[in-house]
Amino acid sequence: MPLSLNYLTKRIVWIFLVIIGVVVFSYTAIIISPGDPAVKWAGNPRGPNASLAIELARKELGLDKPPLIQVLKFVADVFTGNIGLSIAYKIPVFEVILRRLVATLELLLISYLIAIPLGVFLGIESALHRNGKLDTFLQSLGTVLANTPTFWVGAWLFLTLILLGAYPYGRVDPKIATATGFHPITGFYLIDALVEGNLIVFVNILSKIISPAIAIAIYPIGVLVRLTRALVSDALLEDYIRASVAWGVSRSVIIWRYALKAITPGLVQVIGLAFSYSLVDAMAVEYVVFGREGLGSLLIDSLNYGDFRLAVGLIIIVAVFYLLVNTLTDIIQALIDPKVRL
Amino acid sequence: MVLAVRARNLRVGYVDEDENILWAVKGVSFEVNQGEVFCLVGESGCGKSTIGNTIIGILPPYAVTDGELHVFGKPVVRGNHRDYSGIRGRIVSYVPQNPGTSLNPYQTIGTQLYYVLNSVYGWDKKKSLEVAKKYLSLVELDPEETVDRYPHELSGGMQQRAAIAIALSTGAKIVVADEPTSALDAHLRLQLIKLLMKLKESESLTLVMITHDLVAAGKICDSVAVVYAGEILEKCSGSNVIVEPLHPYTQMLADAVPLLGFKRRLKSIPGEPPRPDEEVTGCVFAPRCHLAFEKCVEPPPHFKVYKGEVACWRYAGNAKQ
Amino acid sequence: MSAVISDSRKSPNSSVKGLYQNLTRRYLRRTKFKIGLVITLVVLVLALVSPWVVPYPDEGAGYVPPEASQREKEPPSLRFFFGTDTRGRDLFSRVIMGVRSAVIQITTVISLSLLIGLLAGVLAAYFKGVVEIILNYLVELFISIPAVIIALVLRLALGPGLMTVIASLVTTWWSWYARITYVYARSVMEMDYVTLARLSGLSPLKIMTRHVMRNVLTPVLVQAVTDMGSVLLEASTINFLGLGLPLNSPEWGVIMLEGLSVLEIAPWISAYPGFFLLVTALGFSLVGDTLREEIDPRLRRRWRLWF
Amino acid sequence: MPNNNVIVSLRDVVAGYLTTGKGWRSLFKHVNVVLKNVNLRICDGERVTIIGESGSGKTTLLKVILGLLKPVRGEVKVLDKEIYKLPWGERVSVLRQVGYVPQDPYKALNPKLRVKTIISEPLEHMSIKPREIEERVYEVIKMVQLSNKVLDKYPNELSGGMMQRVLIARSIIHDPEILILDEPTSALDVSIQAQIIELINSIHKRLELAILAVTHDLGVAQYLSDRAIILYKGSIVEEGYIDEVITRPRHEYTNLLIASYQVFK
Repeated sequence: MPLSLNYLTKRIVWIFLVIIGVVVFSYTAIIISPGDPAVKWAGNPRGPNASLAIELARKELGLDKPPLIQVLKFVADVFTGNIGLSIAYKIPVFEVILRRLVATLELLLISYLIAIPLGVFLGIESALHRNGKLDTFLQSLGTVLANTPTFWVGAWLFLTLILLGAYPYGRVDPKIATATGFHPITGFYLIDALVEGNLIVFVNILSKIISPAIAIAIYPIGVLVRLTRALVSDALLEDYIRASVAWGVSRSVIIWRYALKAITPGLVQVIGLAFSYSLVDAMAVEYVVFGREGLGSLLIDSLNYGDFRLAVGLIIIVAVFYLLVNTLTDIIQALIDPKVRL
Repeated sequence: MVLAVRARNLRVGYVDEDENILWAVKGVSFEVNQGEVFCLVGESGCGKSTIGNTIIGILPPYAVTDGELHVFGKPVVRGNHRDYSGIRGRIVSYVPQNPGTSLNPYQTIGTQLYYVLNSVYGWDKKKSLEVAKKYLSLVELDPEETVDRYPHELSGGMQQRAAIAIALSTGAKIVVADEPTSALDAHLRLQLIKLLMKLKESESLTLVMITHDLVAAGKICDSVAVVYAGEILEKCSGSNVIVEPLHPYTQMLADAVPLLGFKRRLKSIPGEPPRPDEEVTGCVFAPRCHLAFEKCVEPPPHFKVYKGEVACWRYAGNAKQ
Repeated sequence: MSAVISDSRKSPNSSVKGLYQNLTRRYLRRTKFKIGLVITLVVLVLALVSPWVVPYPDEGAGYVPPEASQREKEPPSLRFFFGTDTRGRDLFSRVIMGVRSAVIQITTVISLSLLIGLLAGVLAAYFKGVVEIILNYLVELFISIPAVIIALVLRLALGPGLMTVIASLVTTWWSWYARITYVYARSVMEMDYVTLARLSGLSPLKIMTRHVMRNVLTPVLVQAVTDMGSVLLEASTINFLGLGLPLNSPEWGVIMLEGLSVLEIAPWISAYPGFFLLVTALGFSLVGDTLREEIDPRLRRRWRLWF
Repeated sequence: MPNNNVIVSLRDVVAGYLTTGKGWRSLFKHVNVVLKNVNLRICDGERVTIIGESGSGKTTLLKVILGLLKPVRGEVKVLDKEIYKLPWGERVSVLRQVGYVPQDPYKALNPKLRVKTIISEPLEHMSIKPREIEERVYEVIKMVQLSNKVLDKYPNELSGGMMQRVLIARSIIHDPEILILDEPTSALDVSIQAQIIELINSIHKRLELAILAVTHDLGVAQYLSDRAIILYKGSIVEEGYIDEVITRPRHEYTNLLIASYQVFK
């Protein structure tokens, strides 16, 4: 499958345009929504130098200039990465977000490492015993899991950990971290711990990440069990499967070579969609329930401090995340399916 | 003369969601001798493909069977029990109707051949590739070129020939071809028929052809069975299915086919073939037959006539029972 | 997805009315549909009558009576079936009243998103060219911003309230339906009956309504029923994060948020609303699944592996 | 019998589709030419068939005649009006003189409409009183030998043959000058095929309209036309009376067509 230059350039230009659209959308959300934009942008400060902060915000937003210039200035600010300091954290908005994004991504990757193999395997087993007892059980389990609220399961897991006497808060136990001299570089604690060869901390981090990961994995497992079964059943109806059976190809080759490869493009597409959907689930569960530092904590801080800048930053970063995931799924799909020529 | 395929009152039906069975094949009996070109002719929906699929062994899972079917003496279908082990690929092989969708779009032709040969004979990649190249050149395809190509990179004609190469590579003795020419253009059709005939001789195959084209059947096949609404109305030799058709339906089919060169009045058959769910008593063709008389209310047996068999009461008199 | 689009050979029943005719004969035989239908009906009835059915209607709505302070966080008992919440209100009343706000949120979001999505999808598929590019751009833009994040911005700007939840959900869900409609409508445009209608001089509006919309409606509506579950889950996530309805309002997400702080001592406060949320979402998706199997003929075959 | 006023005329028509090239050429689009300077004239009351196999450009030619595909070069006239010079509104009023029966009946009938609505669609905006439309519908239904019961049915309740008849009824209800049929018999069985050929010829006699049928089957062409046009790879390689074309073919491709038909003789 040649990944033609043409597709890449078109895709990059398209992403660029969509990001501009996202930025313009968030800017208008500030301007149009009721209340003086400058006050909101300054995080409606009280106290002595409130008017000073509001004036600064007014200049930052360029409210005095004509609307078009305002928007262009804001877009330029976004692309140069400085839309002012976060009101809650007093450091540049994107810096705050990127450091937290890594924590949420780590959680998301772990939960999908659990969800994908489990979901796909159960889906295939369900398709192989189609309409048998196992199939009905797995499919109804899938439907239930796909409709279970993530934060509800998170709460139950959190409760059981508490009752078992564990201390499920945060990403790593500060006492153990300082004792063993653990200082993360990349932000992916698990990798940092491995790089430092610090096994005690690694185990501690793992024990803290497992329960939120399971809570988030519930949805993708449910979706994948049902989707894989549907895709496998469709694949087995294809003409070339009937022809291969007629030519004497063995059952295992047909299932684990032909059918599995045929369903991969469909699977990749849905996994991409679910992955982006789960980002929001992760944000809902990680801080409010498990108290882990991540995008979720930024959400709550932005709410409590009325930090518009952080909110806008979040919109942009999450939108970019979605676009990259979609592009990645398109490319993987094209790599697998020889017919697709990007 | 060993019988390649023998069917005794074979019935095949499909179960729909409300559990009632629609019988697509309502009891057919026929025999195919080894090395013969046997042809099932009939219009769409008459059940000829279902019979073909039953021989090959690719009936859909919601199918129900009855009666018997033997391949080289081995009972393949007995009542609703079907056992194709050792038959699929090794003994009976399949030339699909439209090649475009019958080749795995995600694997190259070479890999597909390897999987077939590996499953049937357990050969490794090297040996399979050798045999594959032999068969690809047999079907006039350049082996080096085709082996690493994906199906969608081949033209229609090349795809069909690749499918035939795969079908023959298992060394099957019986090849069932389901409308092999209908998806091709005129000149490709010509080449394909010649290729099939050549392979039949060189590989001493038994060929079971399924087609709706009465004229093609007459010309190519040694013996022909005319199928209508799930029953075989007539069995006769290929040469005189057009010239001297026995059953009124075959006669009308022959008249309805436009022949090049001379313009005769096209006689069309009134009405439509019965739908599978319609219960039919007596001769299935009676409602549309212009020669129907009072006897046709009962289902006619197969009368042996000097040139073949026919299920029509008009032959009751001079047929030997 | 396009396998469902109907050229006349494929669609099993030719009109939405046909769907109801065999409702009894084929559907009710399926346990999956029966469970889903029972849950959905109970939910709809409860949404209508909950204030009159519930033992403590005013507490359900959020009012904290003076005597409530003595009975805070009581376990479930005969007097309070689901126990009491952090402010001593009867949890059973609050959860049952929550059914109404759940149904309100789902119906408004789905109907608005469907309205915008159907129109945009059909227009884009019919007029092709620039309209098509603009729609694809807007769809990709709004699909990539999750409702929860928009809810944050709207919450900051508008403050808490139902409007925030509805607005943020509609901004993303309309683009989902626009995309599905666009895909179905595009395969309808390939059909000859559209070319024939254009050649007969029918106005674009008439072609869009009679040919395109009519064939697109059934699959999209069925998808909408299946999506009701996920819309409800997203809405309650927004409320659970405090971005939607104010505290004390009878909404499952809000109640679960309140119950979170006292999880160890009073787990039932978060347990019951979560369970109701699960069951309601499950009901809708069970019904949606059966409808979807009904209109996609390939899925109906009941069979086991055959080779 | 065919008087000399021309209904459809094409002069040096070149047509094709915009496609993107491979590799670096995919940055800009170019026209993939399908029809190479085609000249065609169909007179009133004449029966013409275009014989061509897949890839010969016969569908593109039909699209050009029906005003659906603007040719790159050349002039297309229907009833002496240059249709591609007219805006869509006027072009449609000209095309009202054309009856069109598409190839696949399953794709040409909207499954959500009853047969009655489908058939009466061409008359809808022709400011005709509903009672008159009703009358016209019954008239054409009788002409295509279908019972009135069919009018309330939905397309998926009809057989292949009946669907084709409904399409033919729809194409003649507005009394066109010419009836264009794309592969009228290819989706049908032999026995039904003969019925449709008979029907088309009877309509030709009764309404005295010109017939333009596109087919890949020489045999069908023999029964459906006086004049035949052989189309091969986008250009007309032979044209003439059907009997002459079959008995004394000039072009080598026509020989091949006849040979592959004869092989089964």
